[in-house]
Amino acid sequence: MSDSSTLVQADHAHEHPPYQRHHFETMQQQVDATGFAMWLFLLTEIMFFGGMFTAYLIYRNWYYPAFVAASHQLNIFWGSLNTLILISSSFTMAMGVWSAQMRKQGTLVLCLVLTFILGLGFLGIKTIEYKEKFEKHHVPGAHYSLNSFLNPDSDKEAKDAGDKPLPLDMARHTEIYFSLYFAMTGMHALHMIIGICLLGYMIFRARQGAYTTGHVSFVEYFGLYWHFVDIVWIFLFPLLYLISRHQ
Amino acid sequence: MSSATIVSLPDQSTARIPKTNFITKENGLLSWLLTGDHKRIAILYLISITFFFAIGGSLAGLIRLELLTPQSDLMATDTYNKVFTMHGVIMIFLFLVPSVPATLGNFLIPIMIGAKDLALPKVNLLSWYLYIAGGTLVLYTMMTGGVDTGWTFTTPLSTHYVNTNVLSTGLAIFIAGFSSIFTGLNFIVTIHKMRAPGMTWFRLPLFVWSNYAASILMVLGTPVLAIAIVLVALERTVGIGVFDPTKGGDPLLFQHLFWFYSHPAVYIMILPGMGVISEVISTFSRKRVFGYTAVAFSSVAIAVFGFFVWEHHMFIMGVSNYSTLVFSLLTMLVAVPSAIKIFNWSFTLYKGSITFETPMLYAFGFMGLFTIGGLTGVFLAATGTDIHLTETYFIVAHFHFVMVGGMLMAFLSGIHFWWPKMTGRMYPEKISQLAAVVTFIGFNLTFFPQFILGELGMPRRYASYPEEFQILNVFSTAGATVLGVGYLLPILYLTWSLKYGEIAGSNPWQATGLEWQIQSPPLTENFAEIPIVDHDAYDYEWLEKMELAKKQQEVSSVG
Amino acid sequence: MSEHHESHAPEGHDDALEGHIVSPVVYIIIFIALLIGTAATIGASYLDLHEWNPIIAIAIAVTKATLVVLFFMHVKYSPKLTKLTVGAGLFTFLVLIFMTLSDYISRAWGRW
Amino acid sequence: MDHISPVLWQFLVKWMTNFALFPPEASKIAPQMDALYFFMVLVSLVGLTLVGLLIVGFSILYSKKRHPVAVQIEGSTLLEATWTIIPLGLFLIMFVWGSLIYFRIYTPPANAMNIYVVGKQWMWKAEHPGGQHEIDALHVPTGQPIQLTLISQDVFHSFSIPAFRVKREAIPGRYTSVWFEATEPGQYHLFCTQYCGTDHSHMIGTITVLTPEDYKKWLAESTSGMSLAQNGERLFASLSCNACHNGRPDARGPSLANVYNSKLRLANGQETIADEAYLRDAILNPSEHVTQGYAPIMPTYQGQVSEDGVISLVEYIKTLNSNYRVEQTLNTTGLLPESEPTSKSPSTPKAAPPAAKGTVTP
Ligand code: HEA
Ligand code: HEA
Ligand code: HEC
Ligand code: CUA
Ligand SMILES: [Cu+2]
Repeated sequence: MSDSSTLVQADHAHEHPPYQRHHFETMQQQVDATGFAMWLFLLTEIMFFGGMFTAYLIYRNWYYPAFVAASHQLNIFWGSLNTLILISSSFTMAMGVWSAQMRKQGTLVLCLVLTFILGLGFLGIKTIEYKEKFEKHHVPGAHYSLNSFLNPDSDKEAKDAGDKPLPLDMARHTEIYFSLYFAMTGMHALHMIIGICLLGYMIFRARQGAYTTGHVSFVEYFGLYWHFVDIVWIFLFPLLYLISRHQ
Repeated sequence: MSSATIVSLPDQSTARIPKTNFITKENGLLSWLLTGDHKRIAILYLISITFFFAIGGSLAGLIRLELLTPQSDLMATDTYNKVFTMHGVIMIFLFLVPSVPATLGNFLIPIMIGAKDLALPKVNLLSWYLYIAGGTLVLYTMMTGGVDTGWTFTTPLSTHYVNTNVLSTGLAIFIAGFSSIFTGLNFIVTIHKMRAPGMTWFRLPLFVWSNYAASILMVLGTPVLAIAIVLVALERTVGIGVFDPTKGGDPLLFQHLFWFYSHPAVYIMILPGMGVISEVISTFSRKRVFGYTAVAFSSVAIAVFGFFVWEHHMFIMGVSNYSTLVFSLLTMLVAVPSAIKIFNWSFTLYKGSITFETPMLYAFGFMGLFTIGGLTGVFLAATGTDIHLTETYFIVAHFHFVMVGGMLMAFLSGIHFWWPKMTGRMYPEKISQLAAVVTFIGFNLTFFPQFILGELGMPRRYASYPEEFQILNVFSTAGATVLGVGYLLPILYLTWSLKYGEIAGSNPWQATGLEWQIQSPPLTENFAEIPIVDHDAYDYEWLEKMELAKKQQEVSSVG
Repeated sequence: MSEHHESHAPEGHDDALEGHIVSPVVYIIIFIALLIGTAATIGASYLDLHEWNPIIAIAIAVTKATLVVLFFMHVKYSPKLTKLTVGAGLFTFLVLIFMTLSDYISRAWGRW
Repeated sequence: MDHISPVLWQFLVKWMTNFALFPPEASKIAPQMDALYFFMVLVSLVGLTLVGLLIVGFSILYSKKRHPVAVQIEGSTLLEATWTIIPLGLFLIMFVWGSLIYFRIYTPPANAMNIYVVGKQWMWKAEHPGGQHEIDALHVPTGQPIQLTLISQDVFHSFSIPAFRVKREAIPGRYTSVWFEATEPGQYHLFCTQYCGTDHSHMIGTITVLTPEDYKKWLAESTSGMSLAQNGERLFASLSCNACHNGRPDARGPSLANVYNSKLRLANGQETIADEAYLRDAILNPSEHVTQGYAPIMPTYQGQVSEDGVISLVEYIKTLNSNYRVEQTLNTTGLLPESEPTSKSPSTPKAAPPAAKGTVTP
């Protein structure tokens, strides 16, 4: 009757590597499972940002002139530089995963450090940009100022972009633009900060050789996260900075 | 050799609870608080959600007391508003959403698919801690004055026109939301990756299927609620204007985002319960579930279509008339898989060999009450009748029928059904049957009159109401009292049975699931050796063969 | 752009554990493609293409994102399940956006 | 019996005398709505009975006592198809029927008399075209389609009249509308059904349905002297709207004569009907939809006119339509005892034809 028994002995003789958790039958299973879990987590991230993208789409259609004028307040140079930085960091991260897979500890550490520095650079530039908004009272809330949009001539960015004054009611809607700007880039920056903290930890562990013995999952999953954050920015950049530069 | 029961217990004079099991494995509070064992986490969840159910239920009691008389005499209107808000928030986010998945699902899914644990035990524990953090924040909110926006947090009311603790409640829901995301994520990974050899998708018990479907909703829906809450919080603290009509924002956008989660959430709340019903009906009629594939796929269909219908909560709120056509139609479509399930369960009884133990009674209660609740949902899904019925007690009745009459019944059914597995002891049968009947009667007395109230036009969320509605409200309050007793009873006798219940043995119901083939309570690692599955779910013939072959040899003692 | 299998990793079992190893050459090519894409978006936004402006911007962004997903995130070399997962996420994301828009777009209907 | 329990006794008496399953049917749409409702109740009862019979019947027939050994059955495609298709069909009927009623309720007929309703925490203010104001009350005549144009000053409210089977949310920042035609004189409940804060349950009132004669009498008694349009005219001058909108050829703004319900082409190429909602928006957010051929110079009046003021202005602009004034006179003072052809045919649950003049609120 052994063929119909539930509890047939499974072959269970092989050795477990130290990083295999007890409830997994094989290392393969563990890697498959955790990798899949990481992807599912990224799904929740997509939906999390999805809510804000929906809002953005609606208001951009409603208040197009306000969105154009407000986007002219963003600095293309900083924005492009940041895009460059983030893409590079994605590249170094990908190389990091590769080095871990190839068990090259030195390269791995180097790649992680580069990613770390690029991430910090991104945040630094973001801070500069935020500071500028703060000084010009473009942070939504009680101190929000419409000056740049009502009198573009008094404002360097607006003047350079050749903006015409917006009527008061349209100018008011620039606040919605900046709300979305801060909400979206803020959430993005938050993800960067979390990522950088994790990177710090990983550099520490990588130097101890933790990821170059064949168990690359952590680096790989972190890479997925980092690339995801990069993708979000790939969309944020044209949507927020480049709404319409020709006007 | 027919008797009225299928229960077969070991000889009580010799039977013992197995010495080593997941409960006795380690001792001390810390061993529980730091556990990675899905079964222990399930128990932790069970205790915590019962606690919050008691709070939510007590608040329901207050609501019903206040509504005994037309005037708002027991409490001031704003107190009443806080009471029903907290009732809704606690019952939904802290009780019903985690009810079946986090307790029974947590306990059973790994065992049912032949795994030693969920794929991510630490994440599972993290879920529980997040849940507790969320719950603590809700308690904190209650202690510091509560919140009075209704559980739907409609903007701009919640952002600009109340000065109660919207932020702490929002944070609580945000955190509890992540708890639910992680549970769902864990289930999906586990079901995909941890199935025992031979456990193909179409051999999975339907309980696993329905939890799988619910998990999809948790993972994909909940983040949208999270971002909606973040935006509300920013609106309140900074005044960003995204939902503020005076700044050009659209308050309806909030509702789109909120219901994008909260409609799928109602299916998060019902699907796992449907899974319980499949197991129970099959076991107590000794039959394979009629049309297994249809029932399995209908769960997935509900989950997928559940994402397309959220606007039916906003039909009269100023959305485009034309888009209501789409959403109303899709709502009608999503109702069909539920009908399929009900009929498939009914026909599972056909030519079965039916017994009427407590889980089965609750399951019957579920089928009747959910049918009523679901069909009245269709009243609301038809845009024309929704105009009259929306925002009245008709809705209140609708959702209590599906949530309390449906899911809570299913939860109780499941708790009774798997109680012997979880604790190793039987619950007392007679009194629990009584409790099931009391619950059923009390439930109908409480909520049926509310349909009539709603049709008569009594608005929901009213602390006071016109005289002529009093009589039906009195019925409802009387019913709630009966219902309260019906819920108190299980809490009492189940606790009692922990010590004095009969020893259950590994398979008191002669059920086919893998969980019944191991000892009760199970070992920490569930299976001494991972089973190899060679039969479909609900294969009673296989079970008979097994029994014959093994005669008195307990499967669990193999390990 | 050859799929370059390094033979350094141990054979069989463990090979799969470390995932598919993509050659740095591929990474560099993708990196350059991304840079070109970025330049293209910036450039395009200075041209007056009327309603095509946003469409082009989005199209480029989608292309860049696809490259990242396929190569940096290894989806091209991943099992079906991963592809399905990505697809499911994208699908729900689109449901959220377009079903919501279905309300906004048709609000003005009947008022022409 | 009294002495056993007076409370219980009282209660029973009350129950027997007040027992009702449905609110009164006091509008034209009510019987139509109820027809659908009864249909649904019927289907539900049939469905429920079916499920009940199956459960009870099988429980009796196949209880373990009677039927000790179960017969394993896989399923039956035919049966399953049946119980997929029949409910689907029934649900689709409900969908179509329900949508017809929905569109009927939210598509006011051309000849409807417009009453403005402003909701705020926690009261309803109704403004009749003749300038009569009411708080938490609404007087309407029978036999005349009434369109309510609703707006809220703060949060969502919902204007619900169960006896008419109509309900519409009043939302901040945008007009919504609903219409009904009362049939039975009497007093009915008015509820705010959307939860709106502390005194939500006190935001209630009375709808008084009068015969046309009584309504005329009531209008005369409660007149405040100035109609909405007159008030609007005054505002139009005092806000110096006429600096630009004066109809002169060199005027900076378009002439507003006949603008109501006309088709406007906007600068962004879209076309729109200038209904009440549009007029309101044109005053508060002029630069969101600039009329073709004009510069976006009109200042916003947001914060400068109250919601009532906007209503008056809108009503005034409406009277600038040459034929509108005539109609309005007919509607309010003439009060035709016979209803117009559009609102006849009470039993066909069909959406009214797309009203040329009415508002389809988005
Ligand atoms: C567990 C929770 C749960 C479940 C499962 C459902 C299930 C359904 N709900 Fe419900 N609903 C809620 C919880 C739930 N709902 C809550 C909490 C609210 C209020 C939120 C708030 O505002 O606070 C709500 C509100 C709500 C509304 C909004 C009302 C309004 O605000 O105006 C609508 C409208 O369409 C609706 C519809 C439906 C439908 C069509 C189903 C369907 O899925 C039901 C399908 C089931 C059946 C149809 C029964 C089985 C059928 C048969 C046995 C066939 C019978 C035979 C024949 C027809 C021949 N629900
Ligand atoms: C899972 C969800 C759930 C559950 C189980 C319940 C259970 C109950 N609900 Fe609830 N209800 C909601 C979800 C739920 N409700 C929601 C979402 C709302 C909308 C909120 C809003 O509008 O924002 C609502 C609103 C709501 C209203 C409408 C309020 C209003 O609109 O003004 C009413 C009125 O009767 C009501 C009554 C009840 C009753 C009598 C029960 C009974 O079933 C409860 C019975 C239970 C008990 C009586 C407790 C049992 C006793 C114990 C566990 C013993 C322990 C107790 C102590 C030691 C003190 N509920
Ligand atoms: C500075 C000049 C100016 C003033 C003052 C002004 N308007 Fe206008 N108005 C315009 C112009 C120009 C347009 C057309 C462009 C547009 O739609 O914005 C317009 C459009 C409108 C429209 C839309 C009709 C259409 O054909 O597009 C309405 C309604 C309107 N105005 C009402 C008012 C009211 C009411 C006031 C006073 C409270 C007022 N306006 C004050 C200049 C003015
Ligand atoms: Cu106004 Cu409720
Ligand atoms: Cu719903």
